[in-house]
Amino acid sequence: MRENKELLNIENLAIHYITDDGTVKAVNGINIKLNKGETLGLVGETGAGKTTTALGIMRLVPNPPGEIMSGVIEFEGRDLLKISEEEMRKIRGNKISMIFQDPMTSLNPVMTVGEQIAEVIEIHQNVSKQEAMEKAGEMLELVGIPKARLNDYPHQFSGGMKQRVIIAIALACNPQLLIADEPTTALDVTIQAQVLDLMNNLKNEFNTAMILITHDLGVVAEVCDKVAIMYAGEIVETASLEQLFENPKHPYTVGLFGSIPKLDEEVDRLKPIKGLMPDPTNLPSGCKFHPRCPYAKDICTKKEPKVTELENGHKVKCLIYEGLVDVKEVK
Amino acid sequence: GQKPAEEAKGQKDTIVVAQSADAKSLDPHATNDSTSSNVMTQIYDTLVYATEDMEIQPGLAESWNQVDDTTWEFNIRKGVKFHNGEELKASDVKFTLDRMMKSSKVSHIVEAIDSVEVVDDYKVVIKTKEPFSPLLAHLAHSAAGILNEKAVKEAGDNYGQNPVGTGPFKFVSWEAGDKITLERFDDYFRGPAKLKKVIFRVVPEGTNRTIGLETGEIDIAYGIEPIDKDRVANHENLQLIEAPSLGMYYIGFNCEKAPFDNKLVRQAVSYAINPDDIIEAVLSGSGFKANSPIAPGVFGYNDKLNRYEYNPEKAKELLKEAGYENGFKTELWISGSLANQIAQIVQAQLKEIGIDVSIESLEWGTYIDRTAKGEQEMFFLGWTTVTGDADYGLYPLFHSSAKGSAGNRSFYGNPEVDKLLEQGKVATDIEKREEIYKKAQELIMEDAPIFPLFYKLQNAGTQKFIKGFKLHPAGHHKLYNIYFE
Amino acid sequence: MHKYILHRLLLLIPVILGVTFIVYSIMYLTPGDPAQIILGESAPPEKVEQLREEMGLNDPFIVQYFRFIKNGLKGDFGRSYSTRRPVFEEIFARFPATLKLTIAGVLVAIIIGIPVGIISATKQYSLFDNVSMVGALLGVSMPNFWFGLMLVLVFSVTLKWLPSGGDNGLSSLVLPAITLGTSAAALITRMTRSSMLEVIRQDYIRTARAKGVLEKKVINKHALKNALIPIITVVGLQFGYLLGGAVLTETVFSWPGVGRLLVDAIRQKDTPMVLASVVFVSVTFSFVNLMVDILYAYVDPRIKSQYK
Amino acid sequence: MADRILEVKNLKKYFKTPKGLLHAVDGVNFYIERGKTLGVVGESGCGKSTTGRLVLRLLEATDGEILFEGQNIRNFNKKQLRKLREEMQIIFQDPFASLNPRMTVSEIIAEPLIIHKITKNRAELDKRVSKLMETVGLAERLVNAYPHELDGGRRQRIGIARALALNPKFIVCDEPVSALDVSIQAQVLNLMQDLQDELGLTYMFITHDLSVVKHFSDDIAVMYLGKLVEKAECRELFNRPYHPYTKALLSAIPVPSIKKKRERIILKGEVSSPINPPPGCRFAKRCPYAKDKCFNQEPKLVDIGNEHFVACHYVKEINNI
Amino acid sequence: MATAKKSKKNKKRSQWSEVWRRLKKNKMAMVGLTILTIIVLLAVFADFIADYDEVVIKQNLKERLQGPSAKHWLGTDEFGRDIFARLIHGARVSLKVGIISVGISIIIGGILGSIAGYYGGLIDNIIMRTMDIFLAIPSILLAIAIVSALGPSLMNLMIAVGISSVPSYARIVRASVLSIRDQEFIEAAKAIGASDLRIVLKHIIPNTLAPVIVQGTLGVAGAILSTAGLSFIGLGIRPPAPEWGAMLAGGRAYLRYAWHVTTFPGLAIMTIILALNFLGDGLRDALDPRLKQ
Ligand SMILES: Nc1ncnc2c1ncn2[C@@H]1O[C@H](COP(=O)(O)OP(=O)(O)OP(=O)(O)O)[C@@H](O)[C@H]1O
Ligand SMILES: Nc1ncnc2c1ncn2[C@@H]1O[C@H](COP(=O)(O)OP(=O)(O)OP(=O)(O)O)[C@@H](O)[C@H]1O
Ligand SMILES: [Mg+2]
Ligand SMILES: [Mg+2]
Repeated sequence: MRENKELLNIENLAIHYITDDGTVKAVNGINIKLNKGETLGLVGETGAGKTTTALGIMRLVPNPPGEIMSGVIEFEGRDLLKISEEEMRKIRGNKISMIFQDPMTSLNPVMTVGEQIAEVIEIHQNVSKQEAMEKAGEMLELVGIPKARLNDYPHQFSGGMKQRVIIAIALACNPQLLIADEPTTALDVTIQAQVLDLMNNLKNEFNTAMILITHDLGVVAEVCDKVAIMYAGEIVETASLEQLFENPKHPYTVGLFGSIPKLDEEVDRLKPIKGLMPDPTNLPSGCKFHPRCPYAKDICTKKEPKVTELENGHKVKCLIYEGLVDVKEVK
Repeated sequence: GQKPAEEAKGQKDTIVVAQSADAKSLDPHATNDSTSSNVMTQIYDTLVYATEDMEIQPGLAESWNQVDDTTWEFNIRKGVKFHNGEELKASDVKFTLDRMMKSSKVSHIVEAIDSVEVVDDYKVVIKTKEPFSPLLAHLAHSAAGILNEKAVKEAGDNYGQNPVGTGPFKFVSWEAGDKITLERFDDYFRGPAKLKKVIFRVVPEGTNRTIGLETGEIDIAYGIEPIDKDRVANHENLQLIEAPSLGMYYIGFNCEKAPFDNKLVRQAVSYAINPDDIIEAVLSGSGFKANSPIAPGVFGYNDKLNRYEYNPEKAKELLKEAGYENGFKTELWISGSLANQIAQIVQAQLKEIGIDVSIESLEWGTYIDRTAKGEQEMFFLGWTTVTGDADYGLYPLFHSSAKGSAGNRSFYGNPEVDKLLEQGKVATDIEKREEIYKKAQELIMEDAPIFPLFYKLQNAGTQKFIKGFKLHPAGHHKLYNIYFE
Repeated sequence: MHKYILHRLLLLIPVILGVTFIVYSIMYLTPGDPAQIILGESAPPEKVEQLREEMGLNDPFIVQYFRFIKNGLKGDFGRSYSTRRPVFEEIFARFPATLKLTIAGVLVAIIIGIPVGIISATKQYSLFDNVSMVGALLGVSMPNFWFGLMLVLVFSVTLKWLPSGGDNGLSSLVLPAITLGTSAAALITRMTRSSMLEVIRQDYIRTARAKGVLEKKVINKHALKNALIPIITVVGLQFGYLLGGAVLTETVFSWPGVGRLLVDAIRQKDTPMVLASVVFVSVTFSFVNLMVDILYAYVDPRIKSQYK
Repeated sequence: MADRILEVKNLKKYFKTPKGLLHAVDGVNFYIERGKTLGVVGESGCGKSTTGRLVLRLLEATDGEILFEGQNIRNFNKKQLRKLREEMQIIFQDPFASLNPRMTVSEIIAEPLIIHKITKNRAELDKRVSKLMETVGLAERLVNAYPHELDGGRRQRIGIARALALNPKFIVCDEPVSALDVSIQAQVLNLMQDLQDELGLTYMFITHDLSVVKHFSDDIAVMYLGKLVEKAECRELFNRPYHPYTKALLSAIPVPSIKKKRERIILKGEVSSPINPPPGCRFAKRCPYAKDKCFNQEPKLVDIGNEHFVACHYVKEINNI
Repeated sequence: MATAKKSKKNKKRSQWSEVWRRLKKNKMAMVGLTILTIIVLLAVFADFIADYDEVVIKQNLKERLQGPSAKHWLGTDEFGRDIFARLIHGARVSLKVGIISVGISIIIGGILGSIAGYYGGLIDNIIMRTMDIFLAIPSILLAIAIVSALGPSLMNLMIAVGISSVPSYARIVRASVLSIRDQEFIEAAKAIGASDLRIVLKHIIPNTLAPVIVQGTLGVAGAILSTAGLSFIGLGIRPPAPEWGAMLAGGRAYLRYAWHVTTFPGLAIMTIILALNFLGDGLRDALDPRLKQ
């Protein structure tokens, strides 16, 4: 039964960008499991490797300089890294779709939105141009834009509408997996609420699994079932939504919560994580977080932590939970 | 066919002639440039004409006689047809000459004429203001081609593009900047030409004219570049025709400006320049050393003159005598690329005797403007005595009344020479005239207001099968006699 | 759009007035008397004077200029000093040849430049890219006369495939078009490459790939149309520039174009001819620019909405 | 009346655009008390930045008064304006775009000092610069770094140091942290808070992040399409949002917590254009409570009590007061 | 991202040493620079390599138009002068002409373009329409006007060549000023009280350099070539002094018989263009600190 439910299984994925200034180790051996219909929130600060992971799944990491160094990306039982480019192309936009961060630049400015939606339908479904266009109209209505605007160009749309067009494109072929890379970061809160609402509805309607990339824990709380926290190319904590929000374990996760001003609590001062993201071409040894970690001990500089499963799917990558560093409570 | 020259010789009846520029107008009174004249020579006839040996022969005038010093009577050939079907009448001759005298561009050729009178349909009388013996030579000038009064009046302002003459070829079409097409005139009074069609093409680059000959696109190319001469001459299908021209090229000295107001300096410079080098290096041998301001083909040429043979030692002595022992600095004004090359050689040669020459290259308009004002010290120019008569070759260049824009850019003035040139103009006795001009040349060469460098040979390259083609010393070549072999 | 075009055409008026004024001033103020040039180096002063009078050259500058403008407004730009033909007749006689050559040259340039530029961009830093970029630089820096003559020597003299000069049917167009096209192609290649490089970095190209669009289509459909604006600009500039005449190429191929006409006119101080040519060239140039702008609107809907 | 360092009356800014007059700021009134922070929130394009720029006279207002310490600075001449720059400063949103890429950190921070001839010599200048860098927490070794070599947080610190260089009393902060990551954002917010406490600064804090504004401000002004729709003390506003737009805005904030799932108000329709806006309430098109009057008559900003200002015809009906 | 990785360097480094450091990393730019340096060195030490009076300008008609040989590496010209010697002496003039005339156009075009772009509106319209007018006037005509006004000389040649390309630089500068004018750091400068002049000089102009450099590097070669075209109005270099453009044009007639006379000057010009372009592209990148992210 379990076999049947599993949609995506990423194991030990590593992606590097090999540039003149050194090798950027953007993704370093991450593992992600996702079931059908499930939504995973991938959270992390700038440069953590979120987009790179997503591009890795799509096999769209720009090469050069990017290169998938190792790993397995099993999708419906097939390793996406082993199939031919042509087969992969047939999966893109069809079984796996992706929504990019910036709606302003993600649509081709010289094609009508209708053409852009119809294109993906035409590629993956055996339909005529006209049928594709009709279907595009339906998709447009589905995301709440009147069909009549099929022949408009992107610049005639507002940001929120553009993002909805992008969602329409992504959902046009009824994908199994939707990867949304910060789909609302560029939008205003009220528009963001509209878009998130829409995505939630569509996801439930079509039972699409989703990886939602964001750095906004608020968005995660609204949409996701599971969360993975990324730091410097690694997933440092994976948990269900409840586990993470009620009982964050990793010092980085805890630090993230401390950095956000909260609407429902009054604090005089925020408690930010000290320091900065490490230079991706020159990552720290041992635990990558140790230079910023308030609990770091000598050992953290040397030993790379293993993944520890705490309870039913709550996994942490930290020496504290391996019992190697003595800390009473991470707060 | 695009390559007429390659058609089977038997059928070939069209020739392509390449010139360096487009004609400006085909109205002889509207322009006096040689490319236009080369086309017009085929369209028009003159009353008399000069052969390639510069002998005057009857043209549209069957015969003529000089009634007195200033009165000439011409008998017009009967039955001559214009291209528009009109018959040539004396009235056309009068109309033409009257019109010519009013033209600012060519009136100087018929300046001597006082009046033209029609006696009857086939006889005109021309009266000159003073006795003027070179009149026939002037009437043989291609600008004196006879026009049809009716055609000129009909065409009005656009006559230049719709010429009508009595010549062996009539005008067909003109594609500006590219080509002019002429066609055989079957009623030509000397009998129709053997060619059916003549196309004058504009090929500005000398190199390309030679290339055109080689590829067969061109049958006759005027003005083969010196460097290309051997290639044409040695080519299995081509021939090179060379002939003397009436052109003379010279270095002029401004006689009113120091140091060239000193005859010794002018002579010294003359001794210091070696035209052989120029003829060899710049012209590839297409010229011969000049000893006089007029070329051997011109009436009145003095072959006995001594030229300033290259002698740098003598030059230095003369400089010393003139008080320029250590040489001096001066400018040589030029315009154009041929002049540039020649100037560089002159510059190098004068350096040998200590004269430091800087070359001032000017745009043509500026050049003739400023040399006319006498701003120059040394300059380079050429002169073609198109009429083949010494008067035309000497008067504008050396008469003190012609100083400046009228042609005497060396600002030379010698009363004795002035007198001789005036006498020559009006003298009627041929031998006496010749004497006068020979004397004048002696005086001029002694004074050295200019240093004649060389007489240029004119040339043309043709396909070998072209026969009957001769170069005319005046530079306007007739195509009437051409046939193929 | 109509309003926009009208606006652009109106802007032409001050420019043309300015151009004619400056050109007229230059022609008037620089040395060299047209009458003297026409009559040659031995014309007696009274003849020169007579001709000056005939040509109206003795009037004060301003009088001459306003006469020119007045006649110009009536559509009469005067007759050439040297050929006595109406100048516009003269220009229009030459214009078809220039237009033909320009179109052919630009076509050659586009056919070479755009594909090479695209391939270079998609294979940035590859051998092909490096070779074509150095090639493009050589193309820009190669003297036209040198290249033209080389082509003639090979294809006309040695192989006898094509005529060496003149304007005589399609075959005579090939070599000059290649000569012109090569240097223009070099510019177009560089521009295509850099513009494509810019575009293929854009998010919407990633979107297209994420949709599963064939790579070929990503480049030729999604990227190219977006990269077209700067390419059109260069093509337009080249087109306009060549319409003004490519003097060296015209000379090497004995091509009867307006470039040679203008240069000859300048040398002969043929003021009406120079003025008319310059006006003609600047009008055609503006026209080409306008066409380019209209083309922009056609290619890019964002620009189209600005013109309204 | 408390000490109002800045008061803005009926401030207007219309931009000429090809499509018509764009009412970017359309009759805005507010004041800020010395030492306090006024948060300005609103959707993108509602005129927040324009208001900030108008206040600094980086843009010339179309109409209205800007009273800074009691003087209408709209009448200031060039010289007075230069002097004013020492009093009022601005920190920009985009730490990439607001720093000249070709100047080093020290050059950027020193520039205001050089322009206003604050220091006598090079040594003193260098000292001031390093003092400023220390104040904002930039390491000494970065003096000669270029902005692009630094991360967003450090870049924003440069911007802050530049603003502080002239010892201003009042700083407009135009979204100073929205381009930053949460952990860095927290660091910068803390820094700004400390500076306010130490130097007694007054901030006008523009943002669209309501959590940040709530954390940071004393008073909050909500803008909608060039108009101020609500203004109140911070807690008051969050506890009792009266304007329908504010309500929707607050409800739309995603809260990083799974405990309280609040009822969200999803607004229908898109923001209308600020170009030649129709008469009436600008929010009417999207307002769930809109009635005829809202489309015809413009609501005035009125005090509901407690210095809580709202611009809505039906504020009483909607909120049952 | 990329934090302060070059953190060790505490010491002051000037902007130029910074540019140089970045430039050094660019291989093509270094190739270009090396070629340029060699040419410049040859030009500087030309007198040691070949005597001006004896080799460069002295005619030797007996040896005219000889092909390359051990005695004359690149052959001789139509007056029997050594082409190699003339090329290295000619480099002096050609480089000077190229660089100074481009400098003139950059300065004038830059000033006009900056004013037009920064102030916009009517000023912009007036300046740019004037530029349109100048663009429409054939450069030969402009050159003729300049010689007749100022007289023929090398300096005036450079002015003529420089002036005729002012409009294109003005356009480029204007376009890039327009794109920079509205950026936030300009507003930031205004906010701290910087004057217009300071803003233009310190903040705008340095940021418009990249496109100007690219155009300028191509322009140098263009300038060298135009000198040849202008020789007929007396604007070219005065013979017998050697200059590349004139050498290229002068050898044209001999192309079929003595290919080297025109080919070597042509190659020299092409080499300069290539070198300048490599260097220009590199400089553009090096001058833009943002590119290395
Ligand atoms: N094309 C590339 N070349 C070189 N390095 C790259 C490239 N793309 C990304 N990187 C580097 O890889 C690392 C991970 O980048 P990625 O875009 O995956 O981060 P992210 O988590 O999506 O960040 P953000 O929140 O800013 O989108 C970063 O250090 C980034 O600089
Ligand atoms: N210089 C300008 N010319 C024309 N319109 C402008 C100009 N500056 C701003 N606007 C317009 O004025 C309105 C208000 O802009 P403003 O930048 O003040 O908004 P904002 O609230 O700061 O938005 P954001 O959150 O996106 O920064 C917008 O519609 C904008 O397009
Ligand atoms: Mg990302
Ligand atoms: Mg803003």
